[in-house]
Amino acid sequence: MDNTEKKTISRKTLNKSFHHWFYGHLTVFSQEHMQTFGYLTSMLPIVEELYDNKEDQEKAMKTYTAFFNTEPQLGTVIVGVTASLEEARANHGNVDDTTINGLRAGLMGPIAGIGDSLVVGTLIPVILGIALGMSDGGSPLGAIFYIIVWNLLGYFGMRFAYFKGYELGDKAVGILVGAQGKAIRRAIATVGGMVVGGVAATWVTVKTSFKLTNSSGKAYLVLQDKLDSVYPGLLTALFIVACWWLMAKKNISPIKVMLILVVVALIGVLLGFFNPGLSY
Amino acid sequence: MDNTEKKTISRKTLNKSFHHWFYGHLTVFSQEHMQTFGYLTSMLPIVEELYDNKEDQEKAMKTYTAFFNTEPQLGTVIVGVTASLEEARANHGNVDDTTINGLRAGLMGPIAGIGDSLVVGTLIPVILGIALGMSDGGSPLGAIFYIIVWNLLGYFGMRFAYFKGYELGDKAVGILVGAQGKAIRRAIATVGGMVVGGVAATWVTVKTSFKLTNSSGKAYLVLQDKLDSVYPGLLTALFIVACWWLMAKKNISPIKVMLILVVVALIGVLLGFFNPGLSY
Amino acid sequence: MDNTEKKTISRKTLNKSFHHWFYGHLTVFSQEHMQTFGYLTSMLPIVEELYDNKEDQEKAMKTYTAFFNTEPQLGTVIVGVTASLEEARANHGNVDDTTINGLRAGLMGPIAGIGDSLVVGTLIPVILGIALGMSDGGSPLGAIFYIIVWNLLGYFGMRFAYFKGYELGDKAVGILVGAQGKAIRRAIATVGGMVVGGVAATWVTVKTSFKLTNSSGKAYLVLQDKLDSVYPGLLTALFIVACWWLMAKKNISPIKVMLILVVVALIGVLLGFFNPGLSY
Amino acid sequence: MTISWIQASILGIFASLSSMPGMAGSTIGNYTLGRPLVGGLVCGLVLGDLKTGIAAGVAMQLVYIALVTPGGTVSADLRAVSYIGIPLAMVAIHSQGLAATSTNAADLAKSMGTLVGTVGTVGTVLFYGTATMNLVWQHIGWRAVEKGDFKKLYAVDWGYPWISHFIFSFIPTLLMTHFGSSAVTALKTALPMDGIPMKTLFTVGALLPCVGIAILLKQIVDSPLDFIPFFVGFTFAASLHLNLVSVTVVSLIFAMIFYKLDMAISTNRQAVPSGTTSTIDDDEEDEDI
Amino acid sequence: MTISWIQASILGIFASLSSMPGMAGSTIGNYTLGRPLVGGLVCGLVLGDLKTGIAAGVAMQLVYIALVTPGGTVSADLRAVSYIGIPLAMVAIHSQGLAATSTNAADLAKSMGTLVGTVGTVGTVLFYGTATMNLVWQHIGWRAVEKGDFKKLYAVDWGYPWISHFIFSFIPTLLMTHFGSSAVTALKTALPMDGIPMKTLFTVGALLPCVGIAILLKQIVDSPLDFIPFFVGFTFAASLHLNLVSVTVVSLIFAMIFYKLDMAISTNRQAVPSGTTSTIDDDEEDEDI
Amino acid sequence: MTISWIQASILGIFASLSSMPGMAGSTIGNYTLGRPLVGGLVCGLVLGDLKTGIAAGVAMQLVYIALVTPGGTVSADLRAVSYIGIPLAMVAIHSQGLAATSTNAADLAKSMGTLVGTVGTVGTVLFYGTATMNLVWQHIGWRAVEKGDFKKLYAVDWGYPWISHFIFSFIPTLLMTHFGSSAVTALKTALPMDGIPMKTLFTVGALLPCVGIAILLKQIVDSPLDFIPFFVGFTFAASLHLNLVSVTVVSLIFAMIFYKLDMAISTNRQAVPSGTTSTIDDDEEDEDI
Ligand SMILES: OC[C@H]1O[C@H](O)[C@@H](O)[C@@H](O)[C@@H]1O
Ligand SMILES: OC[C@H]1O[C@H](O)[C@@H](O)[C@@H](O)[C@@H]1O
Ligand SMILES: OC[C@H]1O[C@H](O)[C@@H](O)[C@@H](O)[C@@H]1O
Repeated sequence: MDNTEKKTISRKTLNKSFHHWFYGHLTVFSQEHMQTFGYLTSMLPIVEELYDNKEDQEKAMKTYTAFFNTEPQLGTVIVGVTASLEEARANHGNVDDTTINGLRAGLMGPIAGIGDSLVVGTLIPVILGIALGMSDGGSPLGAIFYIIVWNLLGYFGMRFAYFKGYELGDKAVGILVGAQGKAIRRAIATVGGMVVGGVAATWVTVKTSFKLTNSSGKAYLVLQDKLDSVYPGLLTALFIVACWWLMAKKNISPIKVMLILVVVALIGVLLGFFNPGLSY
Repeated sequence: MDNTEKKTISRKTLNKSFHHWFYGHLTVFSQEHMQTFGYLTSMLPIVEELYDNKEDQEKAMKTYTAFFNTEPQLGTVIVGVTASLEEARANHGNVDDTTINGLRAGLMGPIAGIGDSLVVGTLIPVILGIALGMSDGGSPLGAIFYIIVWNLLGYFGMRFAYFKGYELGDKAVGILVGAQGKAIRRAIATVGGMVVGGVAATWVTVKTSFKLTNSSGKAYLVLQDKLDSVYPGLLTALFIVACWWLMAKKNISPIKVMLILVVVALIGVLLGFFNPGLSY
Repeated sequence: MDNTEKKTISRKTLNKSFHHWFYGHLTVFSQEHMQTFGYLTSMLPIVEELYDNKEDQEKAMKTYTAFFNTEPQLGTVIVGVTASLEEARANHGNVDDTTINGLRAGLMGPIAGIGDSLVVGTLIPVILGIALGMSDGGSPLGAIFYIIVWNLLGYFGMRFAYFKGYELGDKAVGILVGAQGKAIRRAIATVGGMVVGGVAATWVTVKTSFKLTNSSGKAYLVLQDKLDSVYPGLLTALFIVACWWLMAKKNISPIKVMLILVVVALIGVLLGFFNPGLSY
Repeated sequence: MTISWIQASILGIFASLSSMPGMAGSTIGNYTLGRPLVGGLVCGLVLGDLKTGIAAGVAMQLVYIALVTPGGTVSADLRAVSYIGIPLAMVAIHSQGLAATSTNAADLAKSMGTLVGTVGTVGTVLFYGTATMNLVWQHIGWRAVEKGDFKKLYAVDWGYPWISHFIFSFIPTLLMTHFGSSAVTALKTALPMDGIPMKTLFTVGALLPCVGIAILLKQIVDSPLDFIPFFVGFTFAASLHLNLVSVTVVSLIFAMIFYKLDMAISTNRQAVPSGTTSTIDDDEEDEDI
Repeated sequence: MTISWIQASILGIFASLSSMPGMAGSTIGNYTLGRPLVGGLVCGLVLGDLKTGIAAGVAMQLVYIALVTPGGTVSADLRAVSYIGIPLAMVAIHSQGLAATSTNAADLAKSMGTLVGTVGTVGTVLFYGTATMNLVWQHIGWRAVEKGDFKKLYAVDWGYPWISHFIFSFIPTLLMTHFGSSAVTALKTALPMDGIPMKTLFTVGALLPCVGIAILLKQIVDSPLDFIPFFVGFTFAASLHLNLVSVTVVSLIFAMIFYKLDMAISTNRQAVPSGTTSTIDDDEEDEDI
Repeated sequence: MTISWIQASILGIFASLSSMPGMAGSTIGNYTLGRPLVGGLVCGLVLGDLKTGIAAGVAMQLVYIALVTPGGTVSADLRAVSYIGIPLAMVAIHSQGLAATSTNAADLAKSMGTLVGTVGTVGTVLFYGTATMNLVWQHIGWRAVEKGDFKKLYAVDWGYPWISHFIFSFIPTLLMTHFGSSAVTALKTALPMDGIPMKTLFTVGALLPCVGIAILLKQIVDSPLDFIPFFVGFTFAASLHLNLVSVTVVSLIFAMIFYKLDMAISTNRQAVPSGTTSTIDDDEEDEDI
């Protein structure tokens, strides 16, 4: 194999692989093999191009039957990296199953974490936050704005991740996992933290309707105003921290936390602490 | 002494010692022996428990007759530390007078500085600042809020400091005085500086009444507005920096600075620069 | 020469040199020898004092015929430094032409950059920005304020730079060019960047007049409002970045960029995107 | 307002496309069509009342603004929110004769969304149903892989799951939207707006986003120090009314600082000989994100 | 409004409890009962006019918001401010017939507080009196320590100082509040509000807090760079109207940055061989707080 | 309003003093007298209508707020803006009968300034004219240096350039301001305010400052990261309406952080043995300003 010409995956095939991933990463999701089949369909064109005989193809495809799951948008970089590793294996073979799967397994966790909080938890809420403002009053503008901006970012961002991953190969891994990667993650977490704080303050509103009124009906204590004069949004912040505490420190599942909120809401309504103040 | 059982101060005695400090640290204050007697009454239960014979007790108590003064709230940690050192001395005796008093003398200065600026100069003004807003218009709410919040923080904070000091012993010293301690102090000074700035801007207001009016009586130059358009609160800031400069750079005592302000106020009033604008 | 008394430039001569620079640095500017003659007139009194015989004077003056150009205010420090170097040369002579001119050439670039962005691009716009607010409505106050504040800062700042440069000699260079100098420049660039951002947002306003109106003439989409709800000043920011991009990345000269803006303005006006909305 | 079989079918198709896992890929599907804001646009177009659709979509989007589904843990499935909840909310708004963009309409929409999407757990049931049925197709897939019949993978990944969705997205959406309007009216009679149940429901609607934000926080916060950026961002928005883009811009300078700090510390650590001191280790702890 | 002997006695007891050094411990005493805001509450309850009491307390608290007494250096003793100044201010407000919460009432309160508490230096005289008399009890204490009679320490620390306070807190408060009302009225006639003395007094009242803040600054500021956080905080509050809690929250992220910076530098310094360069020393200088 | 020969001469002298290179030194000349704000004051005094002068000066100052001329690259020369543009603008405002401080007057002023100062490139022509003519005096200077006749340098630096300015500053200002008023009136007829050319001109006036800011940015921005402080400052001013002094104050704390960071990194680098790692090099890149 050493003497043969160096094999390279054609641009066309890379494109195909990318689009298979772009479209199919989650379509046949199950709790057992989340994105494995999406990965398989994405690698298939590459494997078919790199290996001529059926046997090699089967051996190669076998590699990608291992469980896979990550955040799909950012995770595209992993597919790109394995494309390049598969190419390397086809050429001189000192890349093996274990290497590729170790790398896949090692990256999918961190990238799921980064992607879920950065892409889904930060980027999308920010664009949505802007769009909501534009759709106030029933205008379709915000929705259209969101569709365009997000899909352009999503498509070209994933494309970039795929081809960057292919280009850099496992060097991409070094960047994502080394000291610089850690620093980058810290930077992103900082942006994420602040933006999530902004999202919370902008779009989440927990308010109490508790008031003390004097005999003539004038309110001399409006609790919500007092709380806001201590720290604007105090009640909202407290509820969020309480939910976080239940989930992170008491290991209570989100669903149970929601049920707790139902109970809290009921009690609050009965005590006159909460009152949405609605009527048909 | 090596073979005897290890002595430990009982929880009850520690509690007693803590409360003696909590209550009595300043009651018999004089300029000569500021908090020394508070310290003595605080160590007494511990000494009585650890040593059976009078002679040992007297020797131990002697240690704490050295001058002591620090910021009382944060300083509680020192009492806790010496409780633990006294225990160690009772057990194997390689802790001596000099060690304990060196540590007390070394810590009381920095902790006075940190405590005065952090607890008294930052924490209390912040709680007061909030409370003031709540008592605007003559409502008792703010005062009650302050009483509750400050005393809970004060009592449980001091308790925490005492028992943490007892637990860590001289390791607590390392934390407070080493590189990390320095970094912590820097962090606290940053918060302190910004909050003091906030307190100054929120609650201190120096205003000039100087105006130029045209023949028809309309003011065409309101100096205060012009100054605020340069930098909101400029005059207040200038007065504060001037006071700081007199005290820090010219070594003028606060009382003398106040007298200077009286003179400044008088001249300002005469020149029409200041005018509180009041009447019965 | 070793045995003679140490020569020092008299205070009077330094003052003369400083004022020659203060006044004459740019008066006979040409594109060929920008500030060279200003430098020569500034060094002349010093050279005349330090050297008695004509020949030495000529030799010394020769040094300063090399091209010179920097930001004049901050650049004063260089003149001060060379004054001190000239003095050193007059005393023991192990400072030579090459040293002095290397230093001049090495410093004039960075100091031009720092000075242009810090003094002309940051300090002056800030003072002007404040002054503009004070002159709103046709009051001469702002202009007078600017004249006084800027000239005091300019004159005494340059004086300070000159004498500091003279005092420190080439040590001043170390400060300006070493690791600390780099850190200082970074700090200044940070202030510069933020203030320029502030200047841009405060005093530059690009607005679109684009609207969609329904049949009854009510505007249901005011583009400018929508853009501002995305990010206040978005259009202004975009135009600035576009200009930066044309100049920095496409190497288009400012004049050409201005011409491009004329075209953009024309097209914008024709399309109804821009409309200054004026009439006699 | 009624929802015809044809309208209900179109909604069913969108539900299939936009679910988690959906037939349009997550970018276009769940993250675009699935967002209630876009769902409101679609429902508005399908039901012929754009304004009410958008208004209902905006209201519900607020509840699910920060929805993340880490590792397939779905706390609320958006197909039900967007393509069952929104249409029914629109019907309810119409049947109450409320103005599309009034606060009451928005609150009604939120409560419907809450009712259908979360409290009713319709969405999560549908999600687990779909995912479970996909096990069948994956089984077919494994057999194909074993046999080396790779081409079959395309059918497995792109084709068969439509069957799961026919059952768990299309049919439920079809039936619930078509027959839902009478249910909505019934609800009105059963639960008056000023009664305890509806008040509670509305209050829950306001509290629920806290869980979404808290889930996000769980990912970001490891040590108490990590709360600081969150609260700084919160303060910027709550006290200074900075909008989200502005918050993002300001956050960048802090991100840059922490990036450089981490780089400085890590370079530094390389320089320190192996026997590191305890100080460094202390520091390490709160450094991991 | 008059102040009866009984009312005056209660105020005297509170003055004893709340002074620096006071009989209630600094947490409950000086830092709680001594703060004019709380003093206003107490005086309001004792004199039977809560609203005026609180309003006067708020006004005076503003003047002493940042009062620290480092190392027993007392620039203004709060017992006199809170339990002599506030009651007399209340009397003055009443005798002038001013509305409790009007600006004029607040200004009058401040001027009274300034008059009694600081300019009159009543408070500081009382403070030094108490502390000096305590020397007597401490002397008794030392003798007991020498004799090993430790139990006596409790009497020294908790009992005898009441005598100092009877003389320097209780009696002055009793007399000054009881007889003060006529003095207050006399003052009114002697010094009209629009005369130079009162104008000056009021202006001094506004300027005095600058000294308090400056004392704090003295503790924080060592190098000119340390002014930066102060002015940033000032700007946040003055230009952006952030309240104090919000300023505190924002300050935390800077505190975190400087903490990490210092840790990075110190770890770094450990790594540098003993012959440190001048650069490091330069840096050191402005690093010490 | 007309401009007499005497008035025009005074303006001509100020033009000579305030140009880049001007006869008053850059501090007093270009950076003081040359700024349109000060120019407005001068023109107002000379033409006897201070208010209109200042108003026109403010308007034009806005356009040239961030003007820097790095390395003699003059994008707009202020002598023409301040001492030709402003007087003509004042004439125009008068001839239109506009109120001095109205928006229309300001816009008219800006458009005149744009017309005369930049679009007309009058100023830059004058600048290059002056600088080129100065070559003659410099030539004289070089000969004097060669001959050792150093005293002559004073004449070269301080005296002869007045000739350049007589030709390129005084004469043009004299003629253009004196004869300009009729031109201004003619302009009015030729180009109606609501026509495309004037609309474009006004729009250009609003866009031009972008170039000034961009020139500044070019000096500050080396890597994309350097945009961050700019946008943070922009956000503070645009979203929070902080004024420039406040922005400067806030920027100081970031400056301090970056200073300390750079010092930490550089000390650190000294500690690292010569064979630096790639990480450091990466970092280096975006560190250079
Ligand atoms: O957490 C990683 C990833 O897990 C699953 O694939 C889905 O829940 C995705 O939405 C998520 O991004
Ligand atoms: O400065 C430390 C300490 O000194 C004295 O004990 C008192 O003035 C206290 O209020 C202060 O906290
Ligand atoms: O750039 C340095 C310097 O160059 C020339 O001398 C002039 O354009 C000055 O305005 C500028 O400051």
